[in-house]
Amino acid sequence: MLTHLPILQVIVPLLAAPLCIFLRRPPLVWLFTLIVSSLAFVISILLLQQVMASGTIVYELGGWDAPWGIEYRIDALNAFLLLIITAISTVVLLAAQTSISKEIPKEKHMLFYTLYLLSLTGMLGIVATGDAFNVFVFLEISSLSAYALIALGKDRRALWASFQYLIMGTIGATFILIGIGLMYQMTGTLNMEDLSTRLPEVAQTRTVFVSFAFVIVGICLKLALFPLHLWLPNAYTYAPSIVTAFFAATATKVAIYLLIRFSFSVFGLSFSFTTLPLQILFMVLGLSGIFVASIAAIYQTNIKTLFAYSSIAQIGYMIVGFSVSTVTGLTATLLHVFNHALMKGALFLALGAVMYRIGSVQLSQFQGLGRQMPLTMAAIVIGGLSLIGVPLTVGFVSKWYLLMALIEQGWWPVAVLIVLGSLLAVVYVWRLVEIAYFKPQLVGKESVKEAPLSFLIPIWILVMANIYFGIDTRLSVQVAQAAAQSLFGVSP
Amino acid sequence: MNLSLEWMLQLSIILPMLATLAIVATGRNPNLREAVTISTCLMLFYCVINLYQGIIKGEEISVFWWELLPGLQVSFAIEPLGMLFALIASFLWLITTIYAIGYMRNHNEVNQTRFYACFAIAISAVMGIAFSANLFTLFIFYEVLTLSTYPLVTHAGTEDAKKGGRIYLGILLSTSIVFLLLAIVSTWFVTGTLDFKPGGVFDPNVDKAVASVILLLFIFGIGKAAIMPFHRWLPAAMVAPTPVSSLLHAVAVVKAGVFTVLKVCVFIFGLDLLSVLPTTQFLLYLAGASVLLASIVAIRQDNLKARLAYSTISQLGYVTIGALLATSSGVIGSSMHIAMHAFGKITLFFCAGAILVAAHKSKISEMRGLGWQMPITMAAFFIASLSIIGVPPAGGTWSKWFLLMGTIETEQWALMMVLMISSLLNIAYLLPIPIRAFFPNLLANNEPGKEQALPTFQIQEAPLPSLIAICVTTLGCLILFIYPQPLYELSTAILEYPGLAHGK
Amino acid sequence: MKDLVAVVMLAGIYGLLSACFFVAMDAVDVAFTEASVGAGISTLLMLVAITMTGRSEQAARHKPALAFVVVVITGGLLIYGTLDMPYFGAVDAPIQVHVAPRYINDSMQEVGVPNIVTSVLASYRGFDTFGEAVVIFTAGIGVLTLLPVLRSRKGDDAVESLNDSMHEQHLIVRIVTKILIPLILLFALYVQFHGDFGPGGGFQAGVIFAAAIILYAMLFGLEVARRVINQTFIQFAAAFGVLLYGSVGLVSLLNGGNFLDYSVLSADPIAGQHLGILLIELGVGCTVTSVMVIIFFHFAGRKEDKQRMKEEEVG
Amino acid sequence: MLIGLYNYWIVVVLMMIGFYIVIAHGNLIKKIVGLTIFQTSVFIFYISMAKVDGGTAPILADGIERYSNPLPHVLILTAIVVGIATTALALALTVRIKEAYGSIEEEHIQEKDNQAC
Repeated sequence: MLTHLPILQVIVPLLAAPLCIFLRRPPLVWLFTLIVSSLAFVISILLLQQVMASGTIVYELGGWDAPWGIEYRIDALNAFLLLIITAISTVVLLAAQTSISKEIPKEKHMLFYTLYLLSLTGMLGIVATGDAFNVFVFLEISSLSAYALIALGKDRRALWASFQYLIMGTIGATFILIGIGLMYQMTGTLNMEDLSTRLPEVAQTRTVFVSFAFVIVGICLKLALFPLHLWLPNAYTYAPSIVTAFFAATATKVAIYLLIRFSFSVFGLSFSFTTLPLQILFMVLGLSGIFVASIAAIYQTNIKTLFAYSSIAQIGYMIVGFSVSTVTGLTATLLHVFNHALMKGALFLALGAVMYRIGSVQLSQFQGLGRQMPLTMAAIVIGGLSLIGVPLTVGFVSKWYLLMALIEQGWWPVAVLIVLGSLLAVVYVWRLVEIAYFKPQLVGKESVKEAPLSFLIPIWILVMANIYFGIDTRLSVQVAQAAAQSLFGVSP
Repeated sequence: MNLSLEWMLQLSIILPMLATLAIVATGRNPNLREAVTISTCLMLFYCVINLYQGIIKGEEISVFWWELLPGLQVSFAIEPLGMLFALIASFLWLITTIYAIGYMRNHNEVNQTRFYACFAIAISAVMGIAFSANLFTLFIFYEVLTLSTYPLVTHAGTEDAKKGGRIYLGILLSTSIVFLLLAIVSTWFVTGTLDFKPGGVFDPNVDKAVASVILLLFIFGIGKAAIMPFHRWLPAAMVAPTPVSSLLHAVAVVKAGVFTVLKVCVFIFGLDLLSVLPTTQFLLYLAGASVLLASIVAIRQDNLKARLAYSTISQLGYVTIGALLATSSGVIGSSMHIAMHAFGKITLFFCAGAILVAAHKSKISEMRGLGWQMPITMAAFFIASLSIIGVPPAGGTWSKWFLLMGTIETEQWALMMVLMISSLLNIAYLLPIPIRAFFPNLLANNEPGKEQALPTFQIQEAPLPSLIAICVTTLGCLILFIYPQPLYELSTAILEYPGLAHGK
Repeated sequence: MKDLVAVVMLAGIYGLLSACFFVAMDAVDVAFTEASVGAGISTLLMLVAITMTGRSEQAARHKPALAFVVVVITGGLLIYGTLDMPYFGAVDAPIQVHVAPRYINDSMQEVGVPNIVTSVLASYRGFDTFGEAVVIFTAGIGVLTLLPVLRSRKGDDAVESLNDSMHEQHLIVRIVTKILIPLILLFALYVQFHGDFGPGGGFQAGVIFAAAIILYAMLFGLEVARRVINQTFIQFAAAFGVLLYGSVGLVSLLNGGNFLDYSVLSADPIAGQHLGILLIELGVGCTVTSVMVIIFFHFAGRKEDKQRMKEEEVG
Repeated sequence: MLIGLYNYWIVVVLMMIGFYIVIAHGNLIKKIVGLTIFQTSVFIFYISMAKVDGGTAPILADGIERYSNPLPHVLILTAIVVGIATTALALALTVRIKEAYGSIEEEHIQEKDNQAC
């Protein structure tokens, strides 16, 4: 069975989704989903071990060899992403039943879990596959389920946010489809590995240039890279808390993965970064994303929106690391992908707990919460510190690598801008901390209890991970470095 | 107890952390909570004393905890400068805790558990800074110190306190993240190591321009040293309760700042390199300006704590100057001044707090005649002022002496003038306070009829624990004048530390 | 154009025209699908949606300038990209010489199905088609969550009479339809199982099958149709289709092959391929039919439920 | 060259018409229609690149040597399904938006959101 791990990774949650329909009873479905997700997590761990031990795993679907059939190709990069996605999904699910009991009507619970699993499947499928068109199919699975999940939010604005996301997402997917079509037309193949060997022959044609542009723009729409980020804040704000926690920690990461995969593996480093002014372009977009989004975050009164903007800013960091296009830069990006998943998972889950107790995440509602929900608020503080990049949290590790990468290249001004950007994080995190700890509770507001254990356990698992991986960085750094090196063709 | 010195070293950092938990756990019972605090203080002080004796015997004590990233280690090692700092901090923590018990209870402060808990974390961070074996470890504890003292600054929870806290955190965190982190990353990048090494880690042939820029980044990045223009946080932080101001802003935080400056100058750059860098001169003048300007501003302050705060800024300038002079007497002067100023300033702050608790006064103009109401406090204030000014019979004399020697050795005449003038200014802003307090009419005789307004005084001193604390530190000031030997030995040992013999 | 019905009809015509174009381009399977989807189902769904959202556009918000610039840039880029493309119909274009020849030359030996599109769809790239089935399943679940059935406070009996009176007028149409529906169902089955040899397959058959049911529902009233086709059952059917597809893959996995490797399903690889393709086409057909029915029922049902609730409030 | 590529250009124009409708129009139904047109045009693009001069439909029969490329057909079959799935979901959302906001005009919806804030 071990040889089938790559496909099981995707198939297990996929087949579990329709089974949910048969189970019907919500607690049962929740348990089932949780088990399936943990199973996927175990599979991803095994995969990562295999990859680190013996290199890339190739799995031919239907028994047809590569350019004719579809193949799954798992290297360190994929395995790393698979691990992040399944881990976050499992931890977030721990809190799901409690959280949605207040946010989603009971008769929809079963459908919620089905969609959740489908969304998970979609993301895993995107990451695992080695076929360009297969990416599109699974992208749509994850997107369609995402639209439906976001629209489950209580507020009517969730519907509008979901619709906006749908339009932007579909345009993005269609752009990717056009790009893949052009690529296919010039090479006659859809397999990524095959593409990477055949593309250099035609690299100088205008068609390949345009196909690259379309794929990248399409991915950036999904990625919510500034200035294509407009759909994200609303979508994250009005979606049910669990959905926000899950997506904020994983969805944009998958898009980053695609960006890396297409520009490094498929088109190849020399094409992506020498033919086009991509380096400068992404650097500028990443930096402006950091600043615009962080400043926007400072002015938000809804905490979910605040952290949604912060997500856009954090994407900026990843893009800056990506644009450096060195092993260190890419390591920084991958580390930040991992670390940001931990931070945002913890933060949005904690907000979910606040939502569960108070029913709102407006800034003013946080008054005095530091005393009433000490554990939840402590989690938010630690998550926030990690976001700022304080030592001993994961945020510091990725920031350190990013700075190293920039200084290696001698890009001092950018390094300075990066640290200035993290100051903005101090501002928006501190607004929240001040209100939560140093403002007395609102008069006449009934007191609130600490969040239930079903919330606290997953939140603190993530918080502990934030600290643990900020101190013991061996695992994350080793894997990220291996992935980055394999993309650059350096043997580790 | 038969603990090895390595254990002692780790204990001195871990103990206060553990104490935090114990404090939170016993938060419901104030007596128990304070017993925990005091006993931790004692244990900590015991550890530090043991370590001191170890150092005197010439033992090498170092501990390695873990490696965060390849090459980035969290590890500790003791050298004389850190030992000096740790001694002062652990001793004064004990004293301050005693003082705080009196102060906090009499002042009916809220959230006392949070106060003691954060206090303990802060002291643990200070120990970490003092014993850190490399820049990276130092940076971690530096940030921990900043964050743990934030709740102390905003303790009162009022608008003012929050505003102060915002400035405090804003300046300290931003300088450390922007400048200090960059400086550390670039040091790492240029030299490939962050360890504190006697004589510095930079190659003697390093590009002077790069090293200069890194030095600038360091000096500005260490916002806790309160070099102008990054001094605003210090007056802002004075909204904190007095024990906080006294320990943290006269001892722990600001001293952590200048301590880091010294460490960086001696062990990262090395005195030889430092003296040839072009930016050193500029930074010297900046520190000099900081000394003078802060003194002038201090004269204009009516709030006692604000005046003391500006005085601190000016005194910190002395230490920075000493470090940047890059001579042995400069370094000796600086390290001694860390100690002398700590004792002097903490006494002054204790007095200010005592006045606030006992007489509910915080403005200098209101303190006329107070000397007869609180004779012990005001006497202590007087002695401590002498120490700050640097005249016998107080400890400050010695450190100022060495600093002046340093300026003369390097022929920095302008700086020598700065130090002299500043001492005069010290007299101008410190001495009038006790004088007014004891002789209310002496300075106010142009306002006839005012003396009638003064009520007849009854002796109403500060609470007993506070008073004890004041007496101990005042005595400290005096003893350090008569018997500065251990301090001097430690300070000179900094430069004799293995491999540093070539520093002039 | 303010009248949305006209807009939707035009879009449908566009779909139909493109289907004709696909025939001209030799893509018969695609034409079949586009005709049933682009011109059929999607137009139908849009019309149902319009009955609920209002027929005419209310205000014309136009920011043509910005949109125009974006569109011109994108279009210009694409035109620029076409300049280096192989010419239309070129025999030696990369896509004709690289991967495709194996499909054309060897699929008969390897899969044993004359319709190359079917063999590629179901076997070579069977996983894509699995993904496709999951996409449509996802859409079904999505519509279920978005448009849940609204429960009426009154009993169903009152509604029934209402429905009967509404539909009695269309007597001729009803009789014609009654004859037509079995034919349509038969045709759907033909398409389903003939996909190996001619154009057609699970998806097209599913759409046609669903069309028959939708036709029934339109003429005999939703309530009647809902009673004929149980809601829970149809959801199960949708899930069952995906599961069937997946279990074919799992069985091949257990038989020692890779996922979706039909050759190991039977002793003879070609027979195995045939069996596998048959089963997965069945799975796709099952899912597509049920999801289409679910989508239609929930759209139309939403409308009727709303109307009924309004009437109850008035009454 | 004109003869060789003109049909791609027409496809591009069609795509851009659809794309324009999506981004320029405020009515949600029109947006969805635009999206459909956009996607259908992409399908046309794929199908036209599969065409081979003198080829026939890719169904194996005796006596025929040249077939059109079947792979794009397969891809587009999948893409059509994805398209209808998206349309269905979008329409469902539109219906809900109409119920919640009473309008399907982007302008009105945003106005109402801003009022609520």
